[in-house]
Amino acid sequence: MRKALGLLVFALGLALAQTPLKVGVILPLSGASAVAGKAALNGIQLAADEVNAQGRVRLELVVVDDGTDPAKAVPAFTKLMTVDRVDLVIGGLASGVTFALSGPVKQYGPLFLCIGAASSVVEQAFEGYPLFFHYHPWDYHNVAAALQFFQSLAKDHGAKKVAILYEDGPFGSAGIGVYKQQLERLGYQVQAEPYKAGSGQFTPILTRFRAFAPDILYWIGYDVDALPIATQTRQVGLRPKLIYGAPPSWPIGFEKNPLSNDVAGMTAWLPTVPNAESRRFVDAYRKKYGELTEEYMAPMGYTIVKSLALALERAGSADKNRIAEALAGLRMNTPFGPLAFKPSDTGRTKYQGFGPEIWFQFQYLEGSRRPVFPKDKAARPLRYPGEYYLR
Amino acid sequence: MRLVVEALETGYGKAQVLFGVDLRVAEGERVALLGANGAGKTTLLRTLSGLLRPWRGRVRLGEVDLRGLSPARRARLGLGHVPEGRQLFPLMSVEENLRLGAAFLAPGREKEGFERVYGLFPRLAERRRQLAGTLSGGEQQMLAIGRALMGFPRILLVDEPSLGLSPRLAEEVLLALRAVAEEGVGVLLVEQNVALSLEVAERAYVMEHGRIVLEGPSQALRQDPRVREAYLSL
Amino acid sequence: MELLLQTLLNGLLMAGVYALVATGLALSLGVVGIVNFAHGEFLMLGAFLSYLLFAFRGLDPLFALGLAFLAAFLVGALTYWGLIRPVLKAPELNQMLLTFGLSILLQNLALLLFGADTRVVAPPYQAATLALGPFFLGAVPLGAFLLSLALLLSLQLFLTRSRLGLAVRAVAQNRLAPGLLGIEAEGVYLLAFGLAAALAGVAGVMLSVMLYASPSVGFLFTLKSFAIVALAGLGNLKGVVPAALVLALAEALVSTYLPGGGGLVEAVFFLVLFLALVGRAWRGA
Amino acid sequence: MRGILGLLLLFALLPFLPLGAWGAFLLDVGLFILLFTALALSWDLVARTGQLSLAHGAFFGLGAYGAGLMVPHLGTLPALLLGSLLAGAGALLLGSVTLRLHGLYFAIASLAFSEVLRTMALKLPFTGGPIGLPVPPPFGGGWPLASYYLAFAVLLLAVALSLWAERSSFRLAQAATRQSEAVARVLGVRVVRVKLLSLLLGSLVAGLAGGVYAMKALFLNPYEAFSLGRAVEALVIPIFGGLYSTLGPLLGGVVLVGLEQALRLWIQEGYLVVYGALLILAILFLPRGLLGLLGGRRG
Repeated sequence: MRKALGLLVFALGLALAQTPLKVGVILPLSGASAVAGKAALNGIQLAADEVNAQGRVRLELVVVDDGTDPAKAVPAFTKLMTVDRVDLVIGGLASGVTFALSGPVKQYGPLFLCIGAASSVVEQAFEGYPLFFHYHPWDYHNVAAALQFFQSLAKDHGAKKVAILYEDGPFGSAGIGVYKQQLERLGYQVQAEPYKAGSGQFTPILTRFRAFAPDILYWIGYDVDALPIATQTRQVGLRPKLIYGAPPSWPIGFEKNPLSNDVAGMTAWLPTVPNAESRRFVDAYRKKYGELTEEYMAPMGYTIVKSLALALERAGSADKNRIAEALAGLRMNTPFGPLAFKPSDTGRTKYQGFGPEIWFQFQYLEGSRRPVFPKDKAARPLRYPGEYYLR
Repeated sequence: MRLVVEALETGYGKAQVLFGVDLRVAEGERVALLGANGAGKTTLLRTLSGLLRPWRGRVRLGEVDLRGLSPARRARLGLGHVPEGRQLFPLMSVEENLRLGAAFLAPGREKEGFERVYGLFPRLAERRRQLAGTLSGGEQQMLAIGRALMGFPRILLVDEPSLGLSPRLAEEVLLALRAVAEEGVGVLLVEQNVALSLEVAERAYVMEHGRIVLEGPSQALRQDPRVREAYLSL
Repeated sequence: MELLLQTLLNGLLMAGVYALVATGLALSLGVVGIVNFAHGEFLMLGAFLSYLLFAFRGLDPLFALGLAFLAAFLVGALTYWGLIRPVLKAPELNQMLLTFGLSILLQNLALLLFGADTRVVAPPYQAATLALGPFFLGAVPLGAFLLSLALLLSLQLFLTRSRLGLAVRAVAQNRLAPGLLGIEAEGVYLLAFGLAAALAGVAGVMLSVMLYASPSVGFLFTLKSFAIVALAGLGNLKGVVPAALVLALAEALVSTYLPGGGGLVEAVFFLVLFLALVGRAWRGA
Repeated sequence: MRGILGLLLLFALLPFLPLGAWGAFLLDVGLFILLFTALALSWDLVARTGQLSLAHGAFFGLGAYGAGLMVPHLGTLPALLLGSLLAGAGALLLGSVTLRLHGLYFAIASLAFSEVLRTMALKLPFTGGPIGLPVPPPFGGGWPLASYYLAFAVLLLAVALSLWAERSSFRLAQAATRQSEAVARVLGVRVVRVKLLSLLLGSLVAGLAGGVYAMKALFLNPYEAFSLGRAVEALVIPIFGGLYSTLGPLLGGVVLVGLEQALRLWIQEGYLVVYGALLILAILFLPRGLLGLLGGRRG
């Protein structure tokens, strides 16, 4: 009997390995978020290759481009549901697009593995939807992680004044009110100014900041602003003790630019983090694509597919509810550290993957980014004050 | 070098304007093309300088068949054109306008051109820094002719130079054209002022409804009863 | 007072680059009569050229300046020859759609080749600063301003002194007469369009040092250039520099003196433009 | 006319056609085709007076925000109407101060107008600012085809207005204004009034399209709702299809929006390169747009 049962399970597993599970992937491969979208897709494809090579389960990816535009994303999603008939979707990188997808998702009811969409507005949109798995931390997690750093800056380094430059689009100004309030609660004096991303004109604002003489110049914006801020801070003679930035990605080649030295920032992952899973990912990535990525969306996509494959194996079935169940009980190591789903802090959604713990602070030091905070992740001590002027 | 026109026909859209025009102008010759408004004189000039495509017939300058050549190519071959309404560059100075006339020549010849034009029209020399748009009508006409002369044309087409000028100025301009011809340039003058044209030109053609109806030495045409009746109102 | 002077100085420096980009646009509009939506892509070309030379040959962007001028001129001339010339007599809207299509094509070609990433160069003088008493002047913005000024002056000299330059102006003023004087308008168009592209290409190199290189680097500057050209009077080359000054100073003043002004810069830019255009309407232009 | 009716009938019946697995996808694509075609027609309505509008993105955005803000309080239809009227008010404001401008001057003034409006949407306290504005689906989401038929109704209105303008004496007034304002004045055409009315009608349709868009996209942010891209799309479609007509923008919308979706599905990476090249080829070889292929005449 026992033998027979074992045989049955084996046969079931074999069947699972032979009929591939169709997985829809909807990512921004064009439009404003294309850089992150392509990185995510690379990670997803890499993981699918590995999973299929192991042969325990088989995944077949159906990839569509959401164009970072609701008008393009909605039909593309519908196609995944009705034409490709997938029960399972990985996607939802940009918040606005993910919000627009909340309607069709509720209509068709797939298992939705959400890769990005940090805005808590999205959390409201998916409130009550039972098959929503959100891997990325929410925006309040990001705030919490950054504030932890600022608390240490105040306590250990005596920083008192923060000048905030924030991009006045959805990315930069979403949490600005909360940030300001929280920083003030930590005892900081705060001055915040909006700017237009990509205009490159910080000189007037930075000139004005000179009178405020901030310890920290905190910038919430995009990669396009990194270099202009680094140069113009020097040019107006503003001398902060730390330039700290929080863009979704950093310019290519910025680490080779001496002006990047001592600039700090926050990320969830670096190719250099000392973590076995991450090292394995980096090696495999380099082998498949011939180059390294610094986009954390690549390991994020990788993580999602790996967790899905594991859940599929445990569930022993291609049924989305069974997979969801297995996913909910999953514990696994990822390039970001351990992953386990729990209800979100606000209680609106049931399955939240990562939290503030995956964020860490790095600093550009001697031509590469190195973790400097929190202590358990730090490879180097934080250089404070940094040198942001020409000798 | 001669300008030879043979059996030329053209028009606008479907409306034919010229019906088999034959005409020739030799270097150094002064030829007038006379006719009432709408006879096709300006159309003929526009066809000669390449602004309008001929339907049939030939235009030759010396040995060269001008078919299919752009206005600019024709100008470079030695066919000058002082267009109706002068078409000056009003926001440029007199000197700049003149330099444009020599735009395609070797730089050295520009100076020669200036000497020649300022010799012919001393008034232009006095106003060389002035904007063309601020000149008087007569001066503008002189500038238009001078500008065409800067390119050292062998044959010069002149369209209604006396238009809008006082009789005294008109005469002055036409006499200048005689001086131009004396330097060896063939001048084809289109004019409504028939009496004056016949005085200046050696030979003339009379055009009616797109056809040449009369041609001959000015002397003879002046005596022709048809011309006297229709154009000289005598 | 010090802050005011520093602000005016900042605006002045920015005006130089604006004027350079806008002059190219005004040139293609005034001489060839083409509204070129792909102008920003010529700028992108310069920026990428600078990045590639720096990243793979280690060449200073200063070398890229001349090369970008030539390369952009060539691309501009080719664009004219292959795409613009066939539609010279077509309705204005068709021409606009053509250049718009070209802009999409070039931008996405760059996206395909380089990805959407932001790329930066790192010449040693990138953040160099001159301190004049209480005032700070970035060496690169100052250099870009001076180079823009020099280029615009040489363009001015070319247009007023050389016969070729006269021909360019002549074609812009009168479509008929230049041909009768032996000037091939098409050759002049080619030259003007090429020059317009070349100016944008040089500006692109400057921006690669001051900002970054990416497929979308040209967009914002083209948008502002259109505004400058409109403020100057379409195709009016002489008006470009004052218009660029007005808008750049307005920007600098707003973002220095208005609370939260950094986010209002563009709105003020376009508000000034809007009011100027409305003023023009009521003057009956 | 037959072509117009045929296309409209096709759209009306699309939800009931036996399209198999592709049905739902085509319905979604169809909805955005309807909306952007209506926007294109509303642009063409203004273009017929010779005015090149770059403010249609702004009218679209005004309609979207107006409807999005009102729909929780007033219900679907009144909210759409209010959004449309808001766009109309914007058009009257823009038109009354700038319609004496011509050609590119007007184009840039209208562009400036929409940039200023976008900033307002970012800064005003009740718009949700940069974070964005969630919008509920039409009629509480009870009827899945609601947004499709709302979009269809908007297109129907756009076609009706366009046909009316094409077939009444308004057509002559528009054509005269476009060709020469001076001549139009001599003919007794009240140029400014014709331009203002065209802009107003165009903006009302564009506002409606924006409102329906908001209820389909469920979320608005100023960058998307007031995007220049939307304004450009509104003008690309008519030029591609054939200007100053009803059938031209209709054809252009179906082909161009459909083509873009198809290219994105099949080519994926770099599909916009092909899209750009197609636009260029169309201008070089089809100077009168798709209508030129059909041998249609242009007004």
